[in-house]
Amino acid sequence: GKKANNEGASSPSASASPSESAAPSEPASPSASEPASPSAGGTKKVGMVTDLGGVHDKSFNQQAWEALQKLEKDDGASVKYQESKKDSDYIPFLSNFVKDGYDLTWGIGFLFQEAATTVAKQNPNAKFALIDTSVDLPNVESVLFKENEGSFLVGVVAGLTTKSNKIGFVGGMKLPVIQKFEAGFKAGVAAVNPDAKVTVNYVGDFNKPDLGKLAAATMYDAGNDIIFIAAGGSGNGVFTEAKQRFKAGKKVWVIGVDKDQSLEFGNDVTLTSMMKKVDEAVYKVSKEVLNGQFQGGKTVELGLAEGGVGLPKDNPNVSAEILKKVDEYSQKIVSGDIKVPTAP
Amino acid sequence: MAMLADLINSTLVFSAALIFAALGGVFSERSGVFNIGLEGMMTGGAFAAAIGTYYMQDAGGEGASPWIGVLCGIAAGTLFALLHAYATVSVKADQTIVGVVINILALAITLYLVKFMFEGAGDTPLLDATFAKVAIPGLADIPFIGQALFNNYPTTYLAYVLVPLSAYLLFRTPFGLRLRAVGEHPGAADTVGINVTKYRYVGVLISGALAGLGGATIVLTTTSNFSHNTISGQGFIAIAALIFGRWNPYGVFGAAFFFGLAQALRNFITQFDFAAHIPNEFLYMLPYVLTLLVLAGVVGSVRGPSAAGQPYDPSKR
Amino acid sequence: MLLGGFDPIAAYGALIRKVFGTSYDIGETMLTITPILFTGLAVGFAFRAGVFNIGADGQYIIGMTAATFVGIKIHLPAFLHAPLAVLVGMLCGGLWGALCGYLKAYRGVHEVISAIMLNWIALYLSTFLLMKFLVAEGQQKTPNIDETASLSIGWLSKAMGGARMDWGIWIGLICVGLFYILLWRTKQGYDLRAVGFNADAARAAGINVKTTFIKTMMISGMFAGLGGVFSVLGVFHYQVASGASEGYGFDGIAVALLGGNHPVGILFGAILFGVLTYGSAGMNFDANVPTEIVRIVIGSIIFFVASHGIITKLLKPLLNRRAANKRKGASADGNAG
Amino acid sequence: MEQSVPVVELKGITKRFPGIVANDDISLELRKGEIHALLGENGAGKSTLMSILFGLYQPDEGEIRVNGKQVKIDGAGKAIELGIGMVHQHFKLVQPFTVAENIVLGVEPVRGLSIHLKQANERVRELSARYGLKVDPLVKVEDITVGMQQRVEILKTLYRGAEILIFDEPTAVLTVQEIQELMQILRQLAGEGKSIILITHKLKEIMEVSDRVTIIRRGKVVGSVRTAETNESQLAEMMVGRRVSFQLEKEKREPGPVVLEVEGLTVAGGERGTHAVDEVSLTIRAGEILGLAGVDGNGQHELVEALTGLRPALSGKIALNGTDITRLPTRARIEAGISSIPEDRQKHGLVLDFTLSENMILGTSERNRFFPGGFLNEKEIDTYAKKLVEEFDVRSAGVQSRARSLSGGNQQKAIIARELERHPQLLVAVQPTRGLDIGAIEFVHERLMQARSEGKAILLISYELDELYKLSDRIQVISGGRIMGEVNPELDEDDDKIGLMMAGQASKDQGGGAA
Ligand SMILES: Nc1ncnc2c1ncn2[C@@H]1O[C@H](COP(=O)(O)OP(=O)(O)OP(=O)(O)O)[C@@H](O)[C@H]1O
Ligand SMILES: Nc1ncnc2c1ncn2[C@@H]1O[C@H](COP(=O)(O)OP(=O)(O)OP(=O)(O)O)[C@@H](O)[C@H]1O
Ligand SMILES: [Mg+2]
Ligand SMILES: [Mg+2]
Repeated sequence: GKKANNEGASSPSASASPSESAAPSEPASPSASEPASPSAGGTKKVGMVTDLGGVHDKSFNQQAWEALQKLEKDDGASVKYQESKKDSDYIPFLSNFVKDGYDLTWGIGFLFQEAATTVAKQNPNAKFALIDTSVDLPNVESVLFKENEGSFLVGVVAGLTTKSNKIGFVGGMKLPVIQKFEAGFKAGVAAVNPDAKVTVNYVGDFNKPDLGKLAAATMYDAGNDIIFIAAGGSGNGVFTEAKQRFKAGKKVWVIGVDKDQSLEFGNDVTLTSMMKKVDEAVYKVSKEVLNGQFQGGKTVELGLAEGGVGLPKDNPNVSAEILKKVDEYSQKIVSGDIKVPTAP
Repeated sequence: MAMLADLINSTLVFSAALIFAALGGVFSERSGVFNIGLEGMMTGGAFAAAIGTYYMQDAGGEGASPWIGVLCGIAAGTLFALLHAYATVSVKADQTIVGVVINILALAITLYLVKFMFEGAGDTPLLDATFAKVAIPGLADIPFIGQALFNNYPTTYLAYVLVPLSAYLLFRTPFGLRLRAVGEHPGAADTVGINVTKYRYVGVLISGALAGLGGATIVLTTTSNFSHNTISGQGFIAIAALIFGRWNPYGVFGAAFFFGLAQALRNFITQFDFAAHIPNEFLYMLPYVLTLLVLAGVVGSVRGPSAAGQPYDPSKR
Repeated sequence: MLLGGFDPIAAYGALIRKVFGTSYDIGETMLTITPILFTGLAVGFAFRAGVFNIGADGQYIIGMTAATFVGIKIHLPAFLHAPLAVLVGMLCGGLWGALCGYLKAYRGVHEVISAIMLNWIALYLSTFLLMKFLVAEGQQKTPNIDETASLSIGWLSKAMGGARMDWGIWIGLICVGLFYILLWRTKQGYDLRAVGFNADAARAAGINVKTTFIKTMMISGMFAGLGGVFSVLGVFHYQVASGASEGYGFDGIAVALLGGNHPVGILFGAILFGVLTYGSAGMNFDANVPTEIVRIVIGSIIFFVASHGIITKLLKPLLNRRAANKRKGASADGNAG
Repeated sequence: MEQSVPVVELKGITKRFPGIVANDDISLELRKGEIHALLGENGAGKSTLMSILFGLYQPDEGEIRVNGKQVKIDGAGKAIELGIGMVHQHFKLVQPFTVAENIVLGVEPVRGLSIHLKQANERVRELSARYGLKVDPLVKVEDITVGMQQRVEILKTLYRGAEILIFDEPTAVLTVQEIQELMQILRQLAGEGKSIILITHKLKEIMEVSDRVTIIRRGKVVGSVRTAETNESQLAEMMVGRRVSFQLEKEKREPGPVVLEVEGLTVAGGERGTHAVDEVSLTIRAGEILGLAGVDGNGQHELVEALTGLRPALSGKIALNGTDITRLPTRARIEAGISSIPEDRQKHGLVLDFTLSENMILGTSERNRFFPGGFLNEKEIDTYAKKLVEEFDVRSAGVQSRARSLSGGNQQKAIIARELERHPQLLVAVQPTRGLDIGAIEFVHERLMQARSEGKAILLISYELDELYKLSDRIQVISGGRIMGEVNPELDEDDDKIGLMMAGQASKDQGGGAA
């Protein structure tokens, strides 16, 4: 049937999963079989609850989990996740970790706001951290990103790369978080190429590659040569369409999102990506907890200045010239000379 | 004009999977067995197609691998159909329940296997060896029509073939006559010596094969991998197309095309500036509202095969 | 389970512990049961009149959205506010169902198609309305409903170790009774069942088959709508503008069929479904069993319940003899003619 | 008829259904070229026995020999192979298929991979010409009359080259003419050396056409006699186990005031743009039975549906006791006093999955009595149902048993009980004795006469002239949706005039074929 997706979509690729789906079958997870033990003296335990996207969402849930795995490997912490399958799972799942004596529990995604507030109030001695949403309680640390700033930079790349002066933006759903991407991107394009026209298509679903593909086909057919996606699983369809056009000898570009998507989709069609470094944030905050430096009650906002968003290190498809421009604009944003809009 | 050709072209990509699955439904329901499980059979097909293609391309069979994938998809769909047929035909279980069960099982089993095979990953790796669009020499050069109809995926061409073939099978051959007789009046078929059980099995198995093909089509032309959301509702839309198309292959083609067109249209509209003033949700609703309006306004009531939904029990009068 | 390489004893132990371990878990299990109980009742009720309501999903969403609107936009004292929100949500869910019934009765649109279409339309309509009228700039969910519209039961939550308790499950139980009374104890129910069994005969007996379809779908939609209502008023207190539904309508089909479209059966179906679903989180957390396994188990259970023929087939000779003995003396002389 | 080898021998056939022994040690011989009648009450086990011979059921005990060889008939396919054909009591035709498609189903002529439709049509035409079974191979079965469907069934068996033919109540739904034709055909078939088993409740037919009769009562053979050596009343007695009166007292009485008045009623639904009911006018008075004769498919269904409110009138007027009811819905007409006994009792008369009790209040006009305040009063309903069941001798395992479990005769009695108990002004009875055995028919006829005596107006539609003559005060003939004329059953006992009226139109109507 239709898929459950009452989710925050606090990230572009917030691919929601159906209630029937996605759960960890991670026999490899070493913590799994260990009995619950209070962490007083021994190993520290860090848990995370995903939103409906699940831990393999190729987006922030996955990034967060990768960060925790690194924490396990590098710092010897014991880590574990649980995947939500519906909105009402957030509270019991957060509670599971609290009851199991975890030192820190992550809630990944916009929609954890209510749940985290409730559980954090019920358990003032437990520690929580959140991605993409903020809760003002002494035992909660919140991490937000300035997606509009990173999107501005890829907008610059697109504006300077386009030959047809037609650029597309494919969003998952028309939600404020995704509109932050759109706004930043449009501003970036306009800054370097006022003649270029950005066509916007929200496909209405983070989970429908077929709709993404159809949207991409329509845009490319209409002469757009670059598409920036912020559409979760639907974005796969955009990549598929682009790759097939590439194979048929037509040059079109996609700008990826969240991670360096060229790693997955290759360099044939991936122009660059708008990265959102959830992994770094999760690692950093978790590490602080291990070291006893938890900053409860604080909300950090990660933008270009903090290195929370930006382009990948390597951009083989972007010319040095353009990259130089990107740097210039980056500095202007960091310095505050340019204020990037958050809504289109 | 070129725009229109592009529009039709995209529509056909989108519709192909629907056509296959709905055609499958035609065979099953014409034989007297409801198939709410099309969604699940598509899921099974999509999964197997992804896996088959993946291992084939790993083994170096780049060129042939999507076709291997197609075959795997068909096989997987058929396998789920076998379960359906056994329960509904042999054991005479409620056809709707079994369909719902197939949907639940297919998704759970495939996801479980994906995680099992790819160390906990939520989806299969991306495939390199998917189908590419092929222009049919000669035909593709016809102005307008060429771009609209003959510059598409092999699966789309397969749909062109399967629709008339199905119609031929159903309406021109002894097989079709018997299959339809079994779906309309199994008692009548039985008394002229037609094996009702056999024909129902065949009907359901064909539906599974075609639904599996539909699932494979989505993977190999659209998503390039399998994940939990590869099939998300297409099976149900196929059921709608099946009814809309009045259990007739050509009707099904028309219905699936209509639905694809409505989807393509909504994307098409976003190319124009006025689209910015239409709330997005209204665009999303467009295909569904259009379908409903057409059904309510034009099509009127439809009647399916009389015996569909009822297990055949010769001793029951 | 064994096939999957998991220790079934540990897994089921974890499941049981999870569901019945603490009062908190019992409470949360009840919460899991609630929505599928409502959609199960919705589907089952319509089935009784011969209508396949595959649209409980959409009716659920519409009910939820309507309740959210009343909860946020209208301000009233608690004794009026919550009931009004419930009523409006229920009615809107019902009307959405009735629309499907109307299309079937008067426009000849097959209910399965119209319901599938209406599910999507409900989803997008709801998103549109929420985004346009309720959701603040930069947000994706609505503000909370007024405290006066809340149907959470605070003291019970405390008693249940902080589990979210609300009126939903209790109203659900009342609906189980209502379902029974409506169908088997009232005039309307009589008409409805007559239509479900034999619409031709019902028509010949002067029952208005068309309005019966509409009434049936109205009531069915009301059940589904209530599910949505309690998810807002009882559990979340806000609604999220989302791109897909929770799929409760489809689980409702399974629950209804599992329960043989009988209210008590549906109740047990929902409990089984809910226990397995909530418990699967426990299996997952404690015994590391993937939740897919639980879906496979649920599917298999329904399969075997539906295919009791498999068992009958094996026991046929025995059963036949017993049936013959039982019926001996009964003067039923078959259905000649 | 000289003694020849039996083509079929049934020996000691026993078949049990849960709770009932349908066939109890039945033995029977069918000789070559013979027409062998099988007689028995409803539920005696005739159809069951034939289903066993045709391979649809397996006997629990006993053996079957065909042409002297013991055989195991494990399916219809096997029966067909052995040259057995069966025309079933309930037709086994695929409605949306054409006549030819139905006939060739399972043994289709092919050209390449396709069905050779032309050849199929040709063969059907040939066969139909040879046996005088007139059918149009190209029309759909759902568009033809019951009589024609019967011919299709017969052609189906002949097409398969059957040498042994089983006819299960073939005449229950036929008109006089059609029955005459069928008898003719049976004789022709027997003359060609085919062996025939004929099941019928009509003793006249047995006497007319059969060579031998076997009588079954409660699953057992009670006797087998040569037709030439018996008579109707002896047969009836053997069958029922008591004397049956064929005479019905029709007391003379003056009809009362007009109850039903139909004026220029026109109803849509005919083939090719014609009207199914065309400017029909008729009146029925209190205490009067108006018989409506006619070949099936000449507008009777539509007329009844228009009277009961199931089908709208295009024009014209229907008045009940002087009140115009033309636009009223069914419900209101029931309230106004119209009851009806539908032709298809299982489709329109009963909800088979309801209990007998529930069925007894179907369409009741006393809703407030059974549903006080909208709630169902089970006790009241059961009491009511029990009373009716007793009064009308409806045999069942109790009022809580499902209608489905009743025999056809008892189902019919239940409907009659319900409809008469409503004390209607007008009773519309369509084929009220279709498929019933003599005992049951006797009962129904008595009840109808009693209703008449109580001053009810009755419209009786039947395809059986005997029945019409026996019961009606006046008989009108309908053909092509028009009333052709009227006969007085008292004065005018000759079938010819009425036959002409039925056929005069019918010859114009390609479908009827009763010329
Ligand atoms: N006696 C009856 N038998 C069958 N159906 C009926 C009967 N009376 C009403 N109905 C049907 O029942 C449904 C409910 O009708 P409604 O609620 O208006 O009845 P009502 O006016 O309450 O009945 P009453 O007049 O007996 O109180 C309608 O479909 C109507 O056609
Ligand atoms: N499939 C069945 N299951 C249970 N009982 C059956 C079945 N078929 C027939 N019977 C019962 O067996 C008995 C004989 O039925 P059968 O149909 O042979 O009677 P019949 O002589 O043909 O009657 P009629 O004149 O009404 O056609 C009846 O009591 C009937 O109810
Ligand atoms: Mg019988
Ligand atoms: Mg019989």
